[in-house]
Amino acid sequence: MRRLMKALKGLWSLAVGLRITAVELIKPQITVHYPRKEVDNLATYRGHIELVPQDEDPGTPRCIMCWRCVDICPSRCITLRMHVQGEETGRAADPGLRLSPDVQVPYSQHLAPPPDRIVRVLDGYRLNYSLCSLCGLCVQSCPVDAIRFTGNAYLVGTTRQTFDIDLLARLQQRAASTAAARGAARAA
Amino acid sequence: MGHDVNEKLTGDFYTKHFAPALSEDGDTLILNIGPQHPATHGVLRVVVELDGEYIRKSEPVLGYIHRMHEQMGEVKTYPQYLPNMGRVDYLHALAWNWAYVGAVEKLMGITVPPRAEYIRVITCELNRISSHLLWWGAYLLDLGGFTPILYGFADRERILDILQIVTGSRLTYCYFRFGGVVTDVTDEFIALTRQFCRDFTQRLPMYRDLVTGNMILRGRCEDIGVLSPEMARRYGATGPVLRGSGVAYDVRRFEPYSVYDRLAFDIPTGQAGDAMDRYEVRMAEMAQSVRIIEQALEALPAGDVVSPDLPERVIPPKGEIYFAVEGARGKIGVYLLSDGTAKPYRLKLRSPSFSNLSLFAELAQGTLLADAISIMGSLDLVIPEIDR
Amino acid sequence: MIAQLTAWLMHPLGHMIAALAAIMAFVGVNGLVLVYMERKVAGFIQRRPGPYEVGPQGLLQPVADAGKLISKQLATPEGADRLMFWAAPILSMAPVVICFLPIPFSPLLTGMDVNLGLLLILAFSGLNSLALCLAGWGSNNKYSLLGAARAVAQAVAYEIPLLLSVLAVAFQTGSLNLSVIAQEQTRGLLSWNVFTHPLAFFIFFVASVAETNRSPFDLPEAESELTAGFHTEYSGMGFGLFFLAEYSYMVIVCAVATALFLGGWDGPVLPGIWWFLAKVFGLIFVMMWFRWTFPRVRFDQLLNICWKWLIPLGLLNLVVTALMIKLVR
Amino acid sequence: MNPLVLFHLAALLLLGLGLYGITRRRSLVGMLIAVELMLNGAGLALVASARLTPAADELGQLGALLVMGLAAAEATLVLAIILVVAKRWGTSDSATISSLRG
Amino acid sequence: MEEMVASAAYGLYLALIVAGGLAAVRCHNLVRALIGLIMTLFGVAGMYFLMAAPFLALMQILIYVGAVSVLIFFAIMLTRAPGGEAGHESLRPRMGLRELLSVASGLLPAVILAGIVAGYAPPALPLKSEVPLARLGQFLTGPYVLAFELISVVLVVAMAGAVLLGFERRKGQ
Repeated sequence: MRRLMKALKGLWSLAVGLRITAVELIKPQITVHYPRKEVDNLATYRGHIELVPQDEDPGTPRCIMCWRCVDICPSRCITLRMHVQGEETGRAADPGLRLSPDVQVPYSQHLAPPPDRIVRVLDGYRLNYSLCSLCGLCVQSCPVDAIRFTGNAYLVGTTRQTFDIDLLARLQQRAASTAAARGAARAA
Repeated sequence: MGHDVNEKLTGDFYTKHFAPALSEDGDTLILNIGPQHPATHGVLRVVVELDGEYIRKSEPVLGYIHRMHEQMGEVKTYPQYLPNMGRVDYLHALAWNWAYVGAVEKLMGITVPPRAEYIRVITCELNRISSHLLWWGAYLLDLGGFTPILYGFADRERILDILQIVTGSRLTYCYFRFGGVVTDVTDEFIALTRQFCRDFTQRLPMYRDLVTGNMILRGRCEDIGVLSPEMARRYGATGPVLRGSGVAYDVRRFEPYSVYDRLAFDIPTGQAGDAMDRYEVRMAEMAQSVRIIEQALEALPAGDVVSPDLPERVIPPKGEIYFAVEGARGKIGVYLLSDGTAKPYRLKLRSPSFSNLSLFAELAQGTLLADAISIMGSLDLVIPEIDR
Repeated sequence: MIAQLTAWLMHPLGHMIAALAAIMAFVGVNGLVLVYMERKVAGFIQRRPGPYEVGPQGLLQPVADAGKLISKQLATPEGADRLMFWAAPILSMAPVVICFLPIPFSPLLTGMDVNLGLLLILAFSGLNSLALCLAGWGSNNKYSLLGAARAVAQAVAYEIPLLLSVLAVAFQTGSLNLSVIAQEQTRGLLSWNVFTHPLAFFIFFVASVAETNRSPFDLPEAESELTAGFHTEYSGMGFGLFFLAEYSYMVIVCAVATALFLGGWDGPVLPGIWWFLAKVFGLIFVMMWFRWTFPRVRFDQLLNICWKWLIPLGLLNLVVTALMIKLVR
Repeated sequence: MNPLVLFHLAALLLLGLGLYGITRRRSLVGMLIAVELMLNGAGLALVASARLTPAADELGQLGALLVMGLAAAEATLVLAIILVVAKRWGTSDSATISSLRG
Repeated sequence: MEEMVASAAYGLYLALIVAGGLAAVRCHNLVRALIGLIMTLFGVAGMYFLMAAPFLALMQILIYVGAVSVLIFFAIMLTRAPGGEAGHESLRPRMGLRELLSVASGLLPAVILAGIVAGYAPPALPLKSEVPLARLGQFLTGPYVLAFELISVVLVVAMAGAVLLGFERRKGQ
């Protein structure tokens, strides 16, 4: 008799389960159907990094070429090229490991480095996104807030080159296009 | 026309390991479960010797996704190692974050501002719920129930949304820093977390009705893989696996770190130590995590989220340190040996899944194949954590 | 011409050939419909849309799936017995057509009005377990072998309660002809056998879920234990045929359940065929609902349910039915 | 030709094949298969004799049915025996189990 | 027309029986032999159909194909010779004295009986109408009740015996 009761109770538990799935069956869907609709919470998403332009000049990055981002990056995905104004040849980033304790900076509390008397020019700033683990150490360690995250969640590509992003070119392109847009707006 | 499948074994070290048993009795079958198998949730391989469907002997084979996390700790500077911690156990990344950050803080004597401590508690517990929810769904998947994982994901997705607000990512968080956390929580975060806690408390009975009370699930879990407290101790099992056997050991209570000693929570335990007890413990733990989060939200003080007197460079003094936190799977320990340079001299990670997996061979002995799958599921293994 | 055609159709042989052709078409279309239905039911239960992209509301998804299956390479695993390996899916599919013959879709629409229709279905559906055996054995794969062993034990065990529950109804009607049994139940809702034999219906339905290897009794293909059980090694249409056979058997058992217990084509207003199909698809929906709700039982539990519950209950039901018939007469 | 003879010849064919198989097969399972062949021949002969001669029809049919029941019982028992034999001697080869020493 | 269809069907079934039977006794692979047996079973079932005994034909499929052959399949699966392959046996050496004896033992009774059958067969009656199932049932519970009960007893004993043997096997481990 006890076993019979137990079996009946078990059957009842199955019926309860069926009731729940039946209720869920008629509830509205909760998935976001991607190509037609996109999720709306990308504002806080942190995709790959980009360079921040100077306030007065949208075509020039804020970067002061202190190399901190290059040095802190755990996967060495940032490549920086620069030259000092007046010098003939540019200096490429040291291809070897730059993990000496003298140059690594954890994150700077936004302390500006000592003023530079020489003028440095940024020649190139590339991000190899396929190596990046989005840890955010570079953004934090930047003393002048020259790097920020993008909300770019939909980056796809078929070749590795797609993920080797020239951030400097990206910044200049964007500046040019906004300028053009502004010009067009003014003309209109 | 080779039908004697045993004879066809090419036989690597592990399968040959089983071969002597074959010669004395031709009735057994050696089966490789994995490295690619739906039930191992990752690249774990288990070699089992089957007598009919009964497991006579089994042995887990590790190393299929060894990524040298410990070695990487020795070639990277202290802050550079941070993103690794989100990838050892991707399901409870923040606990690993915490274990490593906490170890370095302890070694360097950095004090963490109280607001950061509370934020750590809130995010870590949210992460714990999301980890348990995923385990819940995956375990049901092991047992052949397809739908629960999607219900679990619906709730888990909300946690990921909430955690994305502060951490910016959805799975492999790299949020904790030496002396605090990266970003402060926003009002939106607090409101959403409160809302989630309320909703989730109401969702738990649905889980109970759909699955926990289900006769079929109880039949698959009860009296399966009974783990005695003595055996759990012998293998160094921790977390819900240990608590399911009735040992109320929780790092948050017995070696309190952060502000856990100021928060009230129960340590759910089981009695029999079977798969059902481990299951119930995890379900109860989710409710406890909600309780902790609610308290922490109430008590959240104002202030900095990163210690203001942080040294410019993270170079700990010579010395060694061990720091442990309670992860979703058990005790996560980080042992650091510093020689006073910018990189650790030695970094040892104690991962709970490794100890819990070592139970498997003994637990599975003599059980049915289906039970072994159930046992493996109830241990809640995260394979990358085993091969660190 | 038309007269000739009708005359040919009236001839039993012509009738049967026409019926076979119609059944083959039905089986094919039915496979597509059920694939779509299963995925939609799963989707809605899990609160997602299910197939959505191919065609309006994803209606062409099963066609795309079929196209994919057909165009795939048929790989034979190394060391497999080629003959058995490829005979198995065909052997699984072939009896399906015969099993459809005696099913009365409406008073007139029956492939072959045989006196022993029920026995015919039971006899030929038994071939399926043999096909699973061959598939498991011929694959030269341990998972397949385990799946085959499970399939056989399960099929043999659950055939008994299935027979017992069917016999109770056959006792009452005194016929094994499905049309006659369905005809008996057309005297109003209460004459449906499900009300006179609720226990038999329950046993029949549970046993048929097990016989068709559907969740929660889908042990032969338990993917979390045996990857895919007996059809682990099958690719392309080899797998497709097993798949089609599984869905066809679902229709067959549900149609038999409808004819035996749910009044067959009985229903108001609409023509009988629509009622019959509605009932069949209702039962199939319940099977799908089961699949997306329950976890899988363990093998010994599966056999315990059969030997300790269903068979004693079936025997009890049979004895009580026999007694009742004796008393009433 | 006389239909009765035709059916009987088919039955005899089965008997012959069964006898040939039982002497030629070495494994017990193979022998079981051969025995089933012979039993089938018997059933066929019974039914044919009953259906095509004035003999009682039911006799033949029920006789064949009983043969089938017998075959099922026999298969069950032989299966169990084969399992025991295979367990004890590690093979189902009839030659190796000729001794009764156990 | 009817006559022709019947002859063609007989030919088909006979071919099934012969091909299946040969496979059943000659295949090295036991599973293939089993498939041969199943073909034969189908052939015999077809002959029952031909003799207007559909009940028997269906029972033949239900019992033999659904139950007996599955049991045999189990036996094949469960008896694996150590070192050798399961479901595979080497037949006795070909064309030796034994082979000759085998053929003789198969042929001799068949030939003798065939002679008798062909020589002394009574003239075949035209096919009688199908026996209704109810009548078979009446016979089974009437004149043949003893046989019916006996076969049930045999079945029960066989099952009990099989279970006992199975238990003994477990104990032996």
